[in-house]
Amino acid sequence: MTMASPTTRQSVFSKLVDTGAHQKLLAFASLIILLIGFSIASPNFMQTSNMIAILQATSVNGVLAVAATLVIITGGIDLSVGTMMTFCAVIAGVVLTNLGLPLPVGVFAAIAAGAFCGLCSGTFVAKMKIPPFIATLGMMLILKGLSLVISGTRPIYFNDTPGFDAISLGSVIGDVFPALPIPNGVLILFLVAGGTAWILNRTVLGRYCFALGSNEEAVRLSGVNTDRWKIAIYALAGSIVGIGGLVIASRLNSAQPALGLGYELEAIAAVVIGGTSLSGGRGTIVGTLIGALIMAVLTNGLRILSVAQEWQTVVTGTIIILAVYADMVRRRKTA
Amino acid sequence: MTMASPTTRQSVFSKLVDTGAHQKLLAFASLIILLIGFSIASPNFMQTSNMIAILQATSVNGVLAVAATLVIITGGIDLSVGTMMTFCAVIAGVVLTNLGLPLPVGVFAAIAAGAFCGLCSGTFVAKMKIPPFIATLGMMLILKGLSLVISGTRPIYFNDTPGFDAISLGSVIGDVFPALPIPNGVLILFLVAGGTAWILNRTVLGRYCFALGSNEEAVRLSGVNTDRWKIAIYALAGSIVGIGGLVIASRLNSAQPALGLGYELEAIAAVVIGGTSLSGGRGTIVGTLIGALIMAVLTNGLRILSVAQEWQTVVTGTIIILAVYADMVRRRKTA
Amino acid sequence: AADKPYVPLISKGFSHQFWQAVKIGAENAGEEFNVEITFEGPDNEGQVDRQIDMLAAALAKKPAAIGFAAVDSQASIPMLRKIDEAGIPVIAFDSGVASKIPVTTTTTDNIAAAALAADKMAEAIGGAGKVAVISHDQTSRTGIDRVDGFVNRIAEKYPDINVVSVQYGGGDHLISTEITKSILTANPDLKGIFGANEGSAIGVVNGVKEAGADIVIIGFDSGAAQKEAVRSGLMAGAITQNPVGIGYETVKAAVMTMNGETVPPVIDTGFYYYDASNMDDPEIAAVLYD
Amino acid sequence: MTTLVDMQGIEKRFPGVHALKSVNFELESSEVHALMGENGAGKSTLMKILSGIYKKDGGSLRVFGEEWELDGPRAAQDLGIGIIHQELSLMNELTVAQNVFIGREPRKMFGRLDEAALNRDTAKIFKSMNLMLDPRTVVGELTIAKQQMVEIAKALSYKSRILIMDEPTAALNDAEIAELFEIIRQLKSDGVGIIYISHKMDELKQIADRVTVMRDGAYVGTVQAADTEVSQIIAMMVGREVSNETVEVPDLSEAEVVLEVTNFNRGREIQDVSFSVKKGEILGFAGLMGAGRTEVARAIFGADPRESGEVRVHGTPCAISKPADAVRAGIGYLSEDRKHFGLATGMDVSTNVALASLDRLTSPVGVLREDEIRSTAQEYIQKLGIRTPSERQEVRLLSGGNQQKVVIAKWLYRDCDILIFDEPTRGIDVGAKAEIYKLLKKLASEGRAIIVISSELPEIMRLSHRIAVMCEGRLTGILPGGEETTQEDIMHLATLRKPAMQPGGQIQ
Ligand SMILES: Nc1ncnc2c1ncn2[C@@H]1O[C@H](COP(=O)(O)OP(=O)(O)OP(=O)(O)O)[C@@H](O)[C@H]1O
Ligand SMILES: Nc1ncnc2c1ncn2[C@@H]1O[C@H](COP(=O)(O)OP(=O)(O)OP(=O)(O)O)[C@@H](O)[C@H]1O
Ligand SMILES: [Mg+2]
Ligand SMILES: [Mg+2]
Repeated sequence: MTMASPTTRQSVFSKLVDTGAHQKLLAFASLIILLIGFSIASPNFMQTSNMIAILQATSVNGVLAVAATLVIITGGIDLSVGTMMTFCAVIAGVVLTNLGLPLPVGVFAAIAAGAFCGLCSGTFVAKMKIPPFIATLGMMLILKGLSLVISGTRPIYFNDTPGFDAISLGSVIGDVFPALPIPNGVLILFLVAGGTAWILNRTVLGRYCFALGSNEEAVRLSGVNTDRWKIAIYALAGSIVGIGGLVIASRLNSAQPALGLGYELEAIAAVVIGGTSLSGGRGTIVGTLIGALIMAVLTNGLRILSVAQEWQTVVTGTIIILAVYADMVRRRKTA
Repeated sequence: MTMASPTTRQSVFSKLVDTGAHQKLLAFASLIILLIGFSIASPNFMQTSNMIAILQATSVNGVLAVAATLVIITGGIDLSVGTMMTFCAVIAGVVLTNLGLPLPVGVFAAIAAGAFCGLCSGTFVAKMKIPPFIATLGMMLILKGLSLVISGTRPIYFNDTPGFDAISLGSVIGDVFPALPIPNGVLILFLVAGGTAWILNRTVLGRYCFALGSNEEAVRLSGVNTDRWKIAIYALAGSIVGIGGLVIASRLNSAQPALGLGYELEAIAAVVIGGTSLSGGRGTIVGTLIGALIMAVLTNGLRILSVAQEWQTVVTGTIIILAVYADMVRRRKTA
Repeated sequence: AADKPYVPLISKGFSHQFWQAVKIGAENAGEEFNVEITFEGPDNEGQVDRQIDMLAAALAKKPAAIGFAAVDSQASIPMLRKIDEAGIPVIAFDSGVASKIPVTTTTTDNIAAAALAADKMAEAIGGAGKVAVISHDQTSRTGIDRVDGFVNRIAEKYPDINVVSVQYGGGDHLISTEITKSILTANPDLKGIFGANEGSAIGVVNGVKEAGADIVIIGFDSGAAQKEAVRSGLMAGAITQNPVGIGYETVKAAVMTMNGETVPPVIDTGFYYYDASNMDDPEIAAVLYD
Repeated sequence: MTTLVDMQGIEKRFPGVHALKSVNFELESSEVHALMGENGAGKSTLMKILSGIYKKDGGSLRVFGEEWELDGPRAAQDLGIGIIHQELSLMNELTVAQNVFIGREPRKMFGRLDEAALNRDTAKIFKSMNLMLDPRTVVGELTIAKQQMVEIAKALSYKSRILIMDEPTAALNDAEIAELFEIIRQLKSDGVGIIYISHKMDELKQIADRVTVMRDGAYVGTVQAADTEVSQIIAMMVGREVSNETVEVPDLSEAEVVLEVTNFNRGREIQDVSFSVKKGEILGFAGLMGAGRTEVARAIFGADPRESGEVRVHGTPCAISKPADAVRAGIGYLSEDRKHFGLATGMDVSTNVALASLDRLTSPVGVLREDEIRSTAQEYIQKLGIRTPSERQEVRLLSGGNQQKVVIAKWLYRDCDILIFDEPTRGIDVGAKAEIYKLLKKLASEGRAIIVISSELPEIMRLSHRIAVMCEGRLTGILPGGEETTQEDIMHLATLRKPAMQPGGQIQ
């Protein structure tokens, strides 16, 4: 048992590695730095109301990023999260407004729609062996079109569904502690993130998620039905996107069929900034959340400083690169 | 030498495999099918003028896709091609219109600007070890912003540079054979593609491009200065994007600072449809060209058939997936 | 339907409600004058080259006339020449094309419209204080004109009003909402915001609602949500152009040209300011759309 | 004794390769049946068919007396057929335990994982193997040797009645091999039938009951291990006698010192290592797994950083910070892990052979001299007898041993005057081994300085003019080559530990 000492040391370290904790820490660092920087730069930045605004701005992209994380950990990529979100919102609109069915049905429909889309992408990838990039690019275009078709290129409003806007604008927390009126949208984000993190780290599905990303062939040779699991993961991601669709729809109290293009890159960026590797096998939800927050803080802060729009993009680009670079440096140190 | 007979047979076959010829063939097949299909569906489709229109529509995306192919073969990805193209166009505008320098200077400036941007992305990736996705995403945002800043968010016109529009609108071929007035833009695309294909298959740079994508560590341990080569490849890709910038600028006789977002996905799609693998190590320029053509034919054909715009995206998405699926089936047969 | 004359409309955008309204107008006219209509436009109002590809495809279909709203009129001139050489009349709509080629332009003066918005804003905030503008696009003609129209008028006529921020949300409701909230955070004493198109205006409404602020909102365009906001008084009022009219007049002019009738060089479809008080007047109600 | 497996007339074709030509093979319960053959003979392919990974093109496969068409690994597993693959197939980002039980994780309700049970069960298996390894270690951080042990543990965890071991000892040292044999004997007594593939002849006598030999994808014959001379088996494999001469140490007292390494240090992996190699000398590096030989080699070559230490080539100190520097200085390093560090497996043989020398194969403007690359590759395919349909074949499609030969070809062609070979004969058949030994000697006699790292003592003793021995990152001594040095001398130095410390993964 003389091995004990080095072994345990290593295993502690390795545990850190695969929960990606050091990445979290570091991503955290850049987040803190940003927050401090903006607080100094503008007195208006560090207010409860604005912090809540930032959280709310994170909610949609955050949910999409969580979904994207699942797919990316399997070594895939999902370009369809943006338009899929819109599609689910439109479905909810059709069910609730056009068909006038009760709220729960609409919620279910949106999530089911997402799951179904995920199922399709998953099948394309797993069964038809289409590269995830193409499969989800195709889905992105298809869903973009379908949203317009189904909605008749008109926004669908939820005026006749009382309580729909409460999904993301109401504040269960606020009702309990009036001091911090955190909107439900944010709550939903954290619930979704928590649930997904649990699935990733505690369930078989999560285990295969990592295993597939790490060495799919090895998993297959171990006699696992890799296709089925992969499809399941894409479907799960899809249903999460469905939730995202509900959050944005309820926030805008309408399904905007033209929305969603470009959201996919933002989501993926959040994931990668959060330290998840695009080559698959490693990643964390916490990291993704922080990644999404970094992006939201950045946009919000620059707007509050009334930085000219064209410069906002320049700064955003630079900081994204720097944040990830810091992460790399740190990683090389620890590894 | 019982191996002898199979050897020769094999080598022919394997030559096919690693020049990816069967993929080309198949991608070709889907292209032909599309052409035939549209010709049957509409008499207006198969006209010289329309074919030329399609080629012209391909030219810009084609050049960008060729650049993207280089980066993708190294196992990277380039999200910045779209806005980088715009940036180079704007630089040309500044040099030619604002500074009033002669045409060759402007051409050089645009290409140099592209090469420099590529150099930066390359350095981020090779030296700073930033994932290509993030490095180029950052560049995409930075260049988008800079284009707006430099141009003052207004288009820059090339009215005082006689002959600038000839770069892509004139027709050297047309002057010789009036029968087929193929615009220079198309000519440039094929020249660029030819040149790049030559570099990929005949030069060290090209060979390392594949090797890096196949197993970078092995190349490094063979005593190759991998970083330097990688940077060189990104720079080359950048200069090609610069050419793309010139083509579009001359086609619009102006540098449109707002252009370019979304073009990156289209370029990458063309690459992947052309049978280049996003995991790096294999790919062909011919494939990419065909990929780009497929996309252009698709868009043009659907418009000619007066398919409603919302349906156009649906169909495009579906056909992209099908085209790649056909490719996969074929590949599994041969492999 | 092949014997019907065919008139494609190549627009600057597609899915924005404004363009959808133009489309409806065009289709109505299509019905009325028995011509086949298609309506296409790039995803966002920057993609000049995409628009030119659309023109090329339209030309290949040997149309009787082409309706065209140029993203950048100069950039599209070579293509327009081709169309002209093919002897196909071009009817410009929305914003004009700097060229002799179009037989007529059915347009609406965005600068004047935005200036009217400025006047209404000034009136509503009592001629003094901070205001902000959220527009949809930094580079497109409509975006530029509406911002310039508003800002310049304020600068000329209202020295005590100060435009503290002009930001662009791409017409995306969500982004416009976020922008509104950050502007409100940055300027607690803000008096009013002008949302320069449907998406921006709704974004402002949402943002103000979420932030629980109480400021003057002037909108642009209509659409169900905006009408609702005006009716409820949340939005002081909004400018509406007559996109349905634009679409209709464009096709009508095309038909007249085909029939060899002469059309006026410019057909101004006008713009209107509407608020809770007048939005049910028949002539206003006629130009509002959902 | 019941017949577990009976394969008759098995056929398998790959594009351009007739890998199996009507091969017969049978396995009894409680026997160890060795499967021998040169690189590319078809051993792994045959086993992949038995384990359901490849579909056979012809022939009959009977398991437990019944005819079967295996349609995937799962089917084979359900039949109780387990396999240890020649190439490691592990998930580097996952922990050891997660790898061992992939696909069979102990679960709680609602698909929840029972991580505790997972680690407990894994620990149990390791205990039964006397393997000291924390189940929670991430596989990617283990040495190949330890990863190989994990593969073995995984195979055992299936409790298969038929266990295939494709070169399980390629990456192991003697101690671990001994331990593995213990495990095998245990399984045997439990009635398990074991198919054992190896290129290490000495292992036959120790463990095998019967030996089946293949050549060029064809079945040659089956013999009893006990009453068959190894030389005869080799003859069956290679089709000729393989010479087995020993080392004669040349007099190098006058020879120039080509490579001089002084005071190398890095953490606990490399501790104050200094040595030198002369022109025309073969310096062998012996040591147990984890001794740090690879680390030293990689540090010299600039593949890994070092905390301190100087390298002198031909007496002049040279700053080596990356492999490119080393190669420019005339140092070549053949890695012990061909798959990850040796080959661009997606590319063809000719490119891989030329990979380290492309600068020499290009015109000033950077245009490749394709024909020269091809002819060079063909030359080495001949020289090293690499079994490949053509120099355009992708390396990943070659058999393990032939892949190793490609790496060797790469460095031979680079033609450095200092060559470091790390486990050069790992997974290489006897015939080819002899060829490579000849080659190394020839290179030395041509005046190159050669370092050979090997975990096979016989190899070290057969090649080395001097033998450096390492233990836990320290150079514990340098012995003269030739007869007067015995295995015992080497093992003594190899286990000359600092008190109260033992190397990682060492079996007690
Ligand atoms: N997937 C494949 N495609 C094409 N050829 C293959 C494939 N797999 C194996 N081969 C060829 O089949 C032959 C037998 O390969 P195999 O791996 O069975 O040899 P082996 O006996 O295991 O050799 P080694 O001792 O080196 O592992 C070799 O010539 C190899 O190149
Ligand atoms: N990839 C790795 N990650 C972490 N530690 C490693 C790695 N490779 C080697 N080590 C450690 O470095 C030391 C020496 O490694 P290694 O086993 O390669 O030495 P070696 O003498 O070359 O043994 P062998 O060549 O027989 O494998 C061991 O303690 C091992 O645990
Ligand atoms: Mg083998
Ligand atoms: Mg080693």
